[in-house]
Amino acid sequence: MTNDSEEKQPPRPAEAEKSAGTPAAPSASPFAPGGTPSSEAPAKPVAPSAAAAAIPPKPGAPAKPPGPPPPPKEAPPKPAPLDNDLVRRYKTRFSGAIQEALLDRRQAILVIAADRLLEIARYSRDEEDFNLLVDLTAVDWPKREKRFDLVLNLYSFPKNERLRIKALVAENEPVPSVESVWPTANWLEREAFDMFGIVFEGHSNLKRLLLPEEWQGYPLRKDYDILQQDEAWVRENLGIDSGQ
Amino acid sequence: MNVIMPYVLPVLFALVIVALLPLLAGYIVLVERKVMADMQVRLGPMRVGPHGLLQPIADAVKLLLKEDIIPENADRLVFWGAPLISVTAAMLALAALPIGPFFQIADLNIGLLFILGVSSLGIFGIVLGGWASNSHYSLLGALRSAAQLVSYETSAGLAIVGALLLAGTLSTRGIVQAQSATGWWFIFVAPVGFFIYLVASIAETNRAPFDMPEAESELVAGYMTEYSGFRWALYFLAEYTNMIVVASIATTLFLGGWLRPFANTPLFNFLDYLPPLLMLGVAGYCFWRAPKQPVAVQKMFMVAVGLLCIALTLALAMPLAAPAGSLLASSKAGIHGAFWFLFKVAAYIYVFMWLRFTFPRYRFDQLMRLGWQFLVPLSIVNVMGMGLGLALHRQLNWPAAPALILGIVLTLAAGAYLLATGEKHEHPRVGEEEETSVDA
Amino acid sequence: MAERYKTAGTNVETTVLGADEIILNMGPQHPSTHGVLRVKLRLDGEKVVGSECVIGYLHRGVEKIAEHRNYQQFAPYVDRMDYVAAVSNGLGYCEAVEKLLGVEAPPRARVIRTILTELQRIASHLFWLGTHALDIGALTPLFYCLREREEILKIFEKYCGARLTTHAFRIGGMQYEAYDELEKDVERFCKDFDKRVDEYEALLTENRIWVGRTKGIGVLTADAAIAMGVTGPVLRASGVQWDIRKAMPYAAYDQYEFSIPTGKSGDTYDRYLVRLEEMRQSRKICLQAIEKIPAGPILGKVGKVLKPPPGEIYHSIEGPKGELGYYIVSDGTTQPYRVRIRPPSLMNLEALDQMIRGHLVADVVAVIGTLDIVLGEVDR
Amino acid sequence: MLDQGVFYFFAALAILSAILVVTRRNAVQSAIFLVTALLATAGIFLNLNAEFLFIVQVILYAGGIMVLFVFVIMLVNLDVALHQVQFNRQWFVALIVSAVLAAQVAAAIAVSRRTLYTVPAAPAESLEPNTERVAFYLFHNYMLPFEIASILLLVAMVGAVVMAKKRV
Repeated sequence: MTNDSEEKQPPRPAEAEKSAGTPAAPSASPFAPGGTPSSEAPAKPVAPSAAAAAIPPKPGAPAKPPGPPPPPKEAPPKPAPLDNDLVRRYKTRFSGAIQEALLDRRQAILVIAADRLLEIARYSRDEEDFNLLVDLTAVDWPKREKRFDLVLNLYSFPKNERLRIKALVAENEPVPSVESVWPTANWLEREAFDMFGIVFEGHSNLKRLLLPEEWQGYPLRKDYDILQQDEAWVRENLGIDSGQ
Repeated sequence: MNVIMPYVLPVLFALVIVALLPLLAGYIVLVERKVMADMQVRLGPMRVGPHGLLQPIADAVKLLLKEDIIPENADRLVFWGAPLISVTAAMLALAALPIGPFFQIADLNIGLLFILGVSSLGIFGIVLGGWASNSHYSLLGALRSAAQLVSYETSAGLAIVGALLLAGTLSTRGIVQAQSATGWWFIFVAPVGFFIYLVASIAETNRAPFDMPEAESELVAGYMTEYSGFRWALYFLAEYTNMIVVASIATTLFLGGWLRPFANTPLFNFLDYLPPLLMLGVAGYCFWRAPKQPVAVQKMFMVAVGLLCIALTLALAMPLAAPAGSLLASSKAGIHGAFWFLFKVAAYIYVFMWLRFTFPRYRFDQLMRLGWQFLVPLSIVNVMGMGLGLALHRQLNWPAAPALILGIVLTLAAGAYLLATGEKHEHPRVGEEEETSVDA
Repeated sequence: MAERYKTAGTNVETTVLGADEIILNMGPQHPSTHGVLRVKLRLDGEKVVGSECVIGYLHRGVEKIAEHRNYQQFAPYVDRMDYVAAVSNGLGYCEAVEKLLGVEAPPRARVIRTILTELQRIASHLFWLGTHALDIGALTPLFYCLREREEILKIFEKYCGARLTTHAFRIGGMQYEAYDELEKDVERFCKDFDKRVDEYEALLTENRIWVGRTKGIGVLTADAAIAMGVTGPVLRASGVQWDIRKAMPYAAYDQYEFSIPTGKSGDTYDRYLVRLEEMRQSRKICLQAIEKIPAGPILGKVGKVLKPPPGEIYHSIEGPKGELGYYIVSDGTTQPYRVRIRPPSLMNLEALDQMIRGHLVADVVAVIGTLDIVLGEVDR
Repeated sequence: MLDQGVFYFFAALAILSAILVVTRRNAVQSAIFLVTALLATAGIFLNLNAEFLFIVQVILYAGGIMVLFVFVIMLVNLDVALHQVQFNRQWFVALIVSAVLAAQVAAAIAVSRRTLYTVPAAPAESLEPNTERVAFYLFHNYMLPFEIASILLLVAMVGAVVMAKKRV
């Protein structure tokens, strides 16, 4: 796919991951057999935006630390700015809050301001039909000023498309909980709290999900070191200085 | 001397029963596991002894050697005594059962009531054991068990009444003699009663699909959760003894007790040769398989089992071969009667196992609903139907067949009606419950 | 007495009877919590008025491990999440990394992947059916199910040498060529399998007790299911006809014809029927796939050292339990910067509380069974 | 001889258990001894060849009613009851009542002394099965009282059900 991605990208709709089968369609007709290797073969243009791929990829989105130079293959996938109907709708509705719209490997990403997360979430569910919160998680970029990406993966049954909403969150900065919008966020936010220490405001029961209550630190942060905890345990229980 | 003499034989019988029962229970467990394995496309126990034949012994030794744990906050006295109550009650019930026309400890004129009453005392073992263990699972299991036993005893008792009306006596021996006199086993005369008793007896012995008290997927092991080792084994023994007891009651009441099938028809006398031939067949199989066993001990054991079967064959065949009128020939009724009785009990227990491996488990409220809303009304109707049939037959001199069939048909109609109305109320539970929970 | 019960590890708030609640602790060592799930039930009598799941007993920090392994090294770890359906886990991960790299597996590899994944779905559903039936008290279906599952595991074993944690796929395709009789084995399995499913149905579907135990139990409406993020057969049983294999086809699913079974009422019985039908559909896919396995290479052009360009990808597949998603962030090095796994079991389990309220303790067991959770995946 | 031995055994057992019932502080243990007392009484019935009475005693009292007793005792909060003031402060009243009762029994025995010992005991073997006798009297001679008692029990049962039901 590496070789043909360049020529295929322009006509392709901005929101990738699309297929003909709407969720309600009963056993859809067999798709064209193996001719096109890409999985989104019978894509239907919902929000065509020829401009999307025409714009040259911006090097280094702010979310990414400067990586090594891309491998010398032809045109590796890269995040690119995105501008289509969906993004425009979001932008008109939440003018200042949409900081960036990206297309990475044919997946739409909206970077938003964390303090307006709840509003945007509610709008996404009610007006844009993103009724399934597939996943909520975080990524830690310790060198950044706002170190966490809070990532919400949304899915819309009526439109059969995905959207990723990202909010940049600083350490100790409270984020509005989206539990009231998608109840499933209850555990997901607990897990994010458990693993990253992101505090969700308005969460009904914010406590650790997977780790024991008395756990110290937040394991999925990049600066977390199991040795600290291990040594503390060894000191306390075995009375010697180091276990490692 | 005269004071003691009448007690010698019963005490001897009692000793035999008490001594053999644990062994028997162990082998029922083995058979159960083998039957289960067969139904579930596996082999079952194969390691201890040839085809796992010594497994019960190994299990017994294991249980005896296990640590006997008494939970810290348990009521020690009650915890200690509860299994004993269970097992005593179960064994006591065997006293009135006629295993063949001669082998019976006591022929009480209230025989059947005695069995019912004494075996119902077994509840105490369960309830007290569950309470004394001081664990929620045990307590819930015990309460469920008690509620279940009390409920199903009602319908079991009423089901028995139907057959008692036919027999006109409570003496177990008298019941079998009544069946012998008419030539009809009561299962054919009172099929509905038999069906009710079958269901109720499964529930009473806490067997699947009614094994609520020990539903292992819900309550771990019910009232036995905290028991271990020998005490646990006692509960187990009580459970299997109870199985034997209910199977014996059913056999006595409905399946003609020690009577051979078609006992009154000389045409079928060849059936007398069936028991020895069956035993001979088993013996032959043992001898045939013996050389194929991998270990010398197992070979010897297999041969021993074969020899035992040969001995049984002889015991069963001798009365047949002996000249009429001799002492040996007169023992035929006793020996063959015992064979047929045990055979029927085994068949009944096999049905238990079969059901257990086929059906899922009832939920507790469903079980109670089945008991109180279906079985109890049906058994009451059954008693009335039987009474009607008998009244028509005995008072108005109708021929027996149409009178009894009329009674049965009416009972079945009532049963169908109960089923139909029960279906309607089957599923409203969730909505109802939510309503009340809002209230509370 | 209240004092006595406290010491026994459970907690009676006032008395046992009456309007007062008991806290009943189920698990983590309970025979039917499918591993190490612990549910704290608040009971009124035997009726559940609330519950709280305590999870994490099997947490191994898979996501953290991923950050210290390179892309290939991490692949075997995902097999250990949903250990009942390791092949599906592997497929999701490999495809996600392939997308991140911008490569695609060759057609032959994709067809074989489809076959193995569908077999894995059948195996997973079989295991579910067996244990679910066992929870409800039917002992025998378990062994029938394990018998068929064994056939599938034998195919896996013949293919890659492992039965459970197979690591069957590689990033970019597969490492091993299909063995010679793969088609024949799959065909033989499929030929018998239809009758076998009928056998399970004969044991359960019409059984009054089974129907009584499952109908109307643990009802999840479509809206509630979506709100709780429930996916997979549980969602479909609630009437939402959504299957990633159809909605966003991956591997070779776009080439095959199959239907998506859905339920109506979203109760335990519907979930049972949906999964049974899914097994039949998977069999259908397998039969179509073995008809024509394209020739060609099995491994795409990926280097020995994988250095995906910076960026991120979310890729999900329809696992046996629901949407199994991988969100991978690359910083351009050989090690993933962050791997987030979206475990379907976790979200499905989250709906448990809602589903068991107002039911009895016995139903809790049935509902846990019907959710088809694997704690290895819930806890990761 | 043997009969007498058995009688004294059961009588002693019954009295001992009865004493233990009122002296045990643990309600469950009291219940257990009450069961023992009832069973011992049943044993005396059996000794008198009143088999039907014996089994009714076992089924109804020991097997039925006492199970319910134990059931309820297990469910209520015993620890609270243990610390509550018991009724045994009224021992004086109890003493008077039992003295009166004892006097009554003594008087009854004294009055019927003559008849009590002159009626010869029927040989056990020649008695007809007393189940039939009981049935005959219940459904023949005492039909009306029996039915009245039945209806009374039915009313009590319905009342209990109505009272136990939370909402109608």
